[in-house]
Amino acid sequence: MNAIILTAIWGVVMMFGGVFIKNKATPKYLAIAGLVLIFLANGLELNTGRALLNIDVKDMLHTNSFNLTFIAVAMGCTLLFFLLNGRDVEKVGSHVSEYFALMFFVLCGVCIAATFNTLLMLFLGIEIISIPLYILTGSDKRNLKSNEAALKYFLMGAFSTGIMLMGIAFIYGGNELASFFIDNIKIGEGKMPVLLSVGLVFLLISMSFKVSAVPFHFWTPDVYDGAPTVFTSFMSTIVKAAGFFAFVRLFENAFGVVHPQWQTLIVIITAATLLIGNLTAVFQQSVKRMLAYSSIAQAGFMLFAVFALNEKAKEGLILYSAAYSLATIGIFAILIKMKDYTVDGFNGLAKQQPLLAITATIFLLSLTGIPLTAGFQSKFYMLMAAVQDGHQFWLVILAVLCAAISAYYYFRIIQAMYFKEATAEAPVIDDADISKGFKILLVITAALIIILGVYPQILLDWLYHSV
Amino acid sequence: MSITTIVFIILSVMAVGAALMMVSAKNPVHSVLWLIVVFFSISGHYVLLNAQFLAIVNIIVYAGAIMVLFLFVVMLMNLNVESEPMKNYRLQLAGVISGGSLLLVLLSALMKVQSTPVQTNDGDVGLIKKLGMVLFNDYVVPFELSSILFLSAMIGAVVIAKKEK
Amino acid sequence: MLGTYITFPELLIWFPLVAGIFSFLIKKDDSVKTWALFASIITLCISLGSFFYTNDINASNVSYEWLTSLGSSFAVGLDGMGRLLTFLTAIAFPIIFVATYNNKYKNAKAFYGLMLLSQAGLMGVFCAMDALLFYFFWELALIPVYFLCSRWGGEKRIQATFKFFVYTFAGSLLMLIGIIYVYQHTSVRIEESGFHSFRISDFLAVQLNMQQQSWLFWLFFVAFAIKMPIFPFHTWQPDTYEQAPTSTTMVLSGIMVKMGLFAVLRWLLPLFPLAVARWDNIVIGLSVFGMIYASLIAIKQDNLKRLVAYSSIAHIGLMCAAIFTRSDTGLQGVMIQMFSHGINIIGLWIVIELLEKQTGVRKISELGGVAHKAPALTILLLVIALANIALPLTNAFVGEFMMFSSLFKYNVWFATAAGVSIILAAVYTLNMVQKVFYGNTNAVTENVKDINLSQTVILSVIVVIIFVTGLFPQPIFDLTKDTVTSLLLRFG
Amino acid sequence: MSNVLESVWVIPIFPLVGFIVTGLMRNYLPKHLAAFIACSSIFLSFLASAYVFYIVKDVTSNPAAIHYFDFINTGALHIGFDFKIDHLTSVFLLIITGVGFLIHLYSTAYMSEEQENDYAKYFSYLNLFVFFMLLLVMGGNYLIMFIGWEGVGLCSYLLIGYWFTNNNYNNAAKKAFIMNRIGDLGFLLALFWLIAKVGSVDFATVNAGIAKLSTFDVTGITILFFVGATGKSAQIPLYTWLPDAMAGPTPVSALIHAATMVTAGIYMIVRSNVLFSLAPITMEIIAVIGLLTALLAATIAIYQNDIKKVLAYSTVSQLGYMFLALGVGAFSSGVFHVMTHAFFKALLFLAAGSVIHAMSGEQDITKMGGLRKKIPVTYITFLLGVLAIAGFPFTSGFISKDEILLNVYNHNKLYFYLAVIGAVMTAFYMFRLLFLTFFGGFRGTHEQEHHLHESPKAMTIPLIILAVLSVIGGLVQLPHVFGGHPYFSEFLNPVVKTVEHTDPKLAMKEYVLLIGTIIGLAVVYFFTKKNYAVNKYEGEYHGFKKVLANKWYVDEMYDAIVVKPLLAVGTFFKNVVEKSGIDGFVNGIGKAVNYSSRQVRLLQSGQVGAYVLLMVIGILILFIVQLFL
Amino acid sequence: MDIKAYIGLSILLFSIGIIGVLIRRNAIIIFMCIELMLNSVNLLLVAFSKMHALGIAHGSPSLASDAQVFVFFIMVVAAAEVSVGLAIIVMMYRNVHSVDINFLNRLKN
Repeated sequence: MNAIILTAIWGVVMMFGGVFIKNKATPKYLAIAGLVLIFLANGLELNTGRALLNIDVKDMLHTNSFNLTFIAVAMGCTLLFFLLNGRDVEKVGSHVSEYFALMFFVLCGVCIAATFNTLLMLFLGIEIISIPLYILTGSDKRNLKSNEAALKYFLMGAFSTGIMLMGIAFIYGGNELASFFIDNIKIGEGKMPVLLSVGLVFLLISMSFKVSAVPFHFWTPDVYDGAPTVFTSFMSTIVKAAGFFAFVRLFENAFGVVHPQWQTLIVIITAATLLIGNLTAVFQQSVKRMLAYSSIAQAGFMLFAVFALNEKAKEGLILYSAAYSLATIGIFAILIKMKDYTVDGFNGLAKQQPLLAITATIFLLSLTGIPLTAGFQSKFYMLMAAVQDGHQFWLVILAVLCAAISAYYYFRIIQAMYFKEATAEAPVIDDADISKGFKILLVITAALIIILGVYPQILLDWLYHSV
Repeated sequence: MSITTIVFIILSVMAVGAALMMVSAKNPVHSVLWLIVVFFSISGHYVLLNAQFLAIVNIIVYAGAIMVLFLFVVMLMNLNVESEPMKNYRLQLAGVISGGSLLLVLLSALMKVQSTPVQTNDGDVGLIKKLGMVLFNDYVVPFELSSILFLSAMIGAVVIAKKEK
Repeated sequence: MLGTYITFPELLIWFPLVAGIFSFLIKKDDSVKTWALFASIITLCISLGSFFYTNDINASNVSYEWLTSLGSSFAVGLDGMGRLLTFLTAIAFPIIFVATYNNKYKNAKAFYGLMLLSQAGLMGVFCAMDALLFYFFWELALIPVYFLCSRWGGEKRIQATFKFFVYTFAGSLLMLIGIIYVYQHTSVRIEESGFHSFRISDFLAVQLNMQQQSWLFWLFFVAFAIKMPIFPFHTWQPDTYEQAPTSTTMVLSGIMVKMGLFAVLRWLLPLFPLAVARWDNIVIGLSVFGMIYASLIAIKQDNLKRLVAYSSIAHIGLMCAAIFTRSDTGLQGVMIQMFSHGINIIGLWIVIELLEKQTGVRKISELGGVAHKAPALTILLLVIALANIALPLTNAFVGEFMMFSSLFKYNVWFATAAGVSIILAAVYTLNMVQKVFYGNTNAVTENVKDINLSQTVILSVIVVIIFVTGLFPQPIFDLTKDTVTSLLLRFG
Repeated sequence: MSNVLESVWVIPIFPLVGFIVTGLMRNYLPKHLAAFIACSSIFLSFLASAYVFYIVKDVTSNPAAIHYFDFINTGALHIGFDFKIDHLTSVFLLIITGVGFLIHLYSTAYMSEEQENDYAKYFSYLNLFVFFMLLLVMGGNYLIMFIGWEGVGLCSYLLIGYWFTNNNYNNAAKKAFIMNRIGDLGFLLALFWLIAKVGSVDFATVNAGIAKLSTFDVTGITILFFVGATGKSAQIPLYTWLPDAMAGPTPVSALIHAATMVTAGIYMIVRSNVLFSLAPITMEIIAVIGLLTALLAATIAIYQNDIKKVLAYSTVSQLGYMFLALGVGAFSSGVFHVMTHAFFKALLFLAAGSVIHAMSGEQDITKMGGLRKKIPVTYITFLLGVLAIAGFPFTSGFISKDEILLNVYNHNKLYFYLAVIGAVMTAFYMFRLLFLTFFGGFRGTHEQEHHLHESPKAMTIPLIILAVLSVIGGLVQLPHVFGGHPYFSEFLNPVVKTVEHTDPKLAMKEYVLLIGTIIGLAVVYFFTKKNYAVNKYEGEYHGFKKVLANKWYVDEMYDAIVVKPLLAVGTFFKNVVEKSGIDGFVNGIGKAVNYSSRQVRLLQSGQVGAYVLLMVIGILILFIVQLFL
Repeated sequence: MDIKAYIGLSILLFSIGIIGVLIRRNAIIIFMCIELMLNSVNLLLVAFSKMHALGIAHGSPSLASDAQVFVFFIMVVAAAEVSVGLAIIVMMYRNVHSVDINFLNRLKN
């Protein structure tokens, strides 16, 4: 609750900041300060269960250690993102304050999506996430790619909203308890009533759309590619993780009982996501676009959480969110500084900026899932969850084979950085752009990844912390 | 056949027909107008279902505000010509076929639903007073939160519309 | 007593790790070189110490809380087999460092740092007593090698190494699934937090039926087969050996391939006895075919490095086959042969490296008459090459003799077919010796110089090891006796 | 006594020390010192062997093996590093160290033109060879024997390829080693079989546990052992390496390829005589193979022009006789022939070496002739050697061969007649060799003629000693008929049971043989003298002679049947299976991923309409799956 | 009235909306089709609300009202979405002078 209120408030603060603050650099600090505040407030709630304001939410939002931990992860990652990329936000356009305001609103939506307890809140949360994102995507107004991405995102996003609503309508219609509360849906033991079944599929589709699962992923590469890189970093990580969190939350609470009845759908989607995501990423020349596909591929792994829906899956989801977000934010932070976004643009980075190269390597190794990185632990938890589930063993094998394919495109960057010489005379990166603070932050990010890889318990223990 | 059924059929035919016209009209302005017709007929359905509040809101918000906005944009862009290029034939066909099969699939599944009566011309669930009570008792939080939506829409409009310095 | 506060397996893992990380901080190329050599010698001393202070009853098993909620722990230990292979690892690195002491590597600190890290990973693999920990080290040993090969290798290093990496990575992920599956079937230890366990003892207690075992067997086996490598999973190997910097190739062929064999012995065999008994003929068939296949290719090979690579495939094939005979003789043979093969092939690589350094050529047909210019080198190589083809009184003979013996007992025809490779091994080895060292010198080999003192010393050390283990293999048998016995107990 | 026998390890240690010293110090040792070390080490071994012989002579039982340390001692397999010194061993010890010493001595002069370090290297190899040969005959179990067995193969390889600049020599060395390895595989398999069935490779344990073996086992094991023997002792089908092995220095041919190593096969079979006696099928095979080899090699020897090749084929042929003897069960006769053969064949080789030395390295007998005046010592000793091998009455060759023939006669008459034909051929090619080399006119170049000289003392003294031995060496087994006593077979009695000849017609047969031999030799003498003691000799042959001169084209046949197909398979594996097949498949996966990546990304057409269409299709599929499946 | 009739009508309108999205190239029209989809949902929700009003929610009408409140929220969101959406379309139009989605093909593969 604390996070929701504070993000909303801070969004408004930032909005007004846009009016009063003329200095371009100031909003960043304001935003960071706010986020620290939010992070602490959320930490307070997670630790002691104390809410700043006592609001009767009529049980429409539900907080527990699980989603508070997730919010903490999301806020932490966003904080890191702000710290790393604050200056890059300034470069997108003149409405710096507004961008931050929008991001705060997105965060508010993230919190709602993490804590929702009724379909209405889910819907609102998703929309509060989506609408600012449409705008952020198109914020580089004179860039045609940004325009195009925004329009594509918007059209398809609205389309998926329609599908989601249709699903909600059917769920409501089929629910003999006539309720939108996700824990208040009467399903029964046997085969689902057809209305619920149809509603479930619609919801599944719309959630798949949000987490860019194949075949509802088509917006992802184009939008991630077209959007200003900082915002790509933001939406491909925290927002996406929130989508997954909502996905799992919805399907666990609402349809967990009839899990076997829709598991096949998840299997199809997961398999397709793993395959298409990894395969398509292989051929990409632009690192940014490759990371877009990689986010699809990683989504394939995260879908295991929905596939298994057990304790390990939930732990894995938190871990995955953190691991994936950290690594992707890190790699995007470096990518933004690059002059050339193609893989060849990374040639010889290790020589010029060894530290950047090392951290980038850690990020990429984590994304590949090499042991002792957070990426491994998260993948490991997902695989455990899937194996524990016991069904569809082949899917697990497909997943690891795809993980092997993923090594191909992640390692291409490592190869470029370390084993290839820069082609042009000009440096691949502007040294002046790389401040000491930036480097320190990258090291911190990398260290977090390693720490989570060595000792994921520090994060996961919060899940069982009684609020 | 009761009068309700007849009204239902008339409204339904109207809605579907207008929707089809909206989709197929070559001139965007015509599309907008047809959509307004759809909205009106849906409002008619609301009335039939005794959802008075929604019937009014639908007219005001949708047919009124939103569609005017659409019309405005269409006019602004000077798109009121009949020569809007259509997609190539094959894509159109594919779209119709897949959309149609989706319809068939859903219909064939959903028509197995047990027949349940719907309360028409009666009941107080859709009355303004009733809804007001519910909205401001139970739904305060979402109501407040939806303000964020509007705020962001507002900022969005600013960010996007305002000229870069 | 050393080993009270920190045990030998821990020392063996942590020391190279810390030393490797420390290497990255050293500025001067020469000092990092010295440091690496120094560190590796210390590791060797630790390993030697482990022989005195640990035995099978007190195998220095230690276990720390780690991923408790996963039921995993930092459990390491040194049984006989572990001591043997950690010793191999420990002795290989100083040899490698000395042999390549004159090489100048760009960015030497990274090179030596990564080498030491890979040593730490290898040590971990050989010490791990926890499946998850084992998997960690299994991958960790790979990563430094990947960088070493891709950074300091030959022309086509990037593709070749990458193929190697993806191949092994895919294999190990399959194993990971298998590990998880077994883990799910371990009994829950209620007294300890109620989780499943990755501990090897708990893994061994798992009861699986035939079908489960079969699946798991292949999941594990593919991972190990790729690492060893066994026909038909071997194609990464010649490319990688050819492209990798020679010192890394030594690590790869000398120790890393042993990881596969070791893993079969440590995990595959005891975990899935039913499946092993069911599929042994296929595995042995593949191994034996691979032996002949690789030997025949080696005969037609004109590239020195590839020749050695194929010869290695043939030798590993025999070891793998012998493992699956599941007999005392065969397993003991494998144990000693793992050690011997590691020593011999490192010796071979040292010679090849020396040759290539001087001539810039690795084509057999372009060399010749080296014996005129470098008689000492020739003699030392001859000894190593002959050890490689298992001439009696060299170290490989005992192992091969025992492995063939067990294979014969398992199946006469497999043994006979595999025996053909003994002949073929002689053919390609002698071919190589003849074409490279004998005959007249040519333009390429005209300026070859004989080896210098340090190289002579290091090759002599190898030769001494060859003869000593060839003549007195019994200490090694005594070392691994208990490991073998307990392995065989799994098969009743 | 036992204490003395336990110290027999000194016998192989001497040459080993010699090897190590000369080998490591080869760059520093002056020639004479290297030679001294090498020769003295062998001589010391010889003295020790003589002492051992002296002790063993009085032992009547079969002495137990001496255990030094555990070589392999595991749960199922116990093999010690054991020596076993018995009568058989002591005979071989004497042959090896005795003849070995003479040849070492001879080599000091023969190899004197070598560079210093090569010279030392040569002697270190020779010493190493003696070491392994001693190990072979002293081994207390089959594994130790095998160590020596392979070790002598290695030394043979090293010494054949001693002049490593010459590629043909290297090929010969390699061929020798590989052919030997083929045999070794047989040996190994036999060992594995023994281990599998008896659980041991100990001579004593095997002999004691023979009851555990079925007839099939015994036959199989013995055949495999025999395969090993065909490799080492150059029998059909693995004999072709031996003639090529003449590429090595001549003393090497004398020592390794005539006197000692090639007889290892005989030693091994005699050592396993208990096993072989139980395998009549194997024995028959051995006899037939031995006979065939004897005949085949003899036919080939007739038209060889290389002095050493003739001797090499003669060796193969004589080895055939030895196997024939073993095959018919006359083990001690076989061993006896080993001994006499060691004398006269070493002599012949060394004498041939002397000839070659005199001829400045020329080996082609068509380019020789009339040498008897120039190098008389060599001539006389060579002549004695020829007489011995041809079986001139009461020379050592006569006695040992007669004994074999008699045994064969008792076993199978056909074999006997064929063996006699072989003996005649032996006489024929030896006399041909003699006449072409020493009689007629000189056919070489003027330079060579100018250069002709008798060899130094170090070479002639061994020749003389061996010549004496060749002539009188057989007397230890002179038949009763001629007033002798079979001391030799009596000596071997504890190891091998001598076949008792209670044949009443024995004396008659002996005389017939004696007379036949004299007549045959006379005929052959005159015939060959007429044809080969000539001034001009055409070295070209036509028709059937050409086939013989070309060794029945056996090498070419092996090349076509075995080598070429194997290489073709190798090429096929390398270029097709490996490249296109397996690696192609592996890379194919990579390519397939790449290709599908290129194709799949086309789905991402950039068109919103297409995206939505695909999404709708996806929705459709999911609905169908959920609602209707 | 039977709920089936409403379900059928809603699905029909929904599908027409989808088909419209599929076959049109004009971004505004596509957007309008999406609005049509939303409206079909609204209609369905209202119908379900009235269905439940007769059934489960007979005693406690606030349960049935939930759906109508939901419809209200949908309208709210739709309005916000329209403002943003049209802003994006206008922005696009300003740059490329077209609202034809077929020209949106700079981002592909």
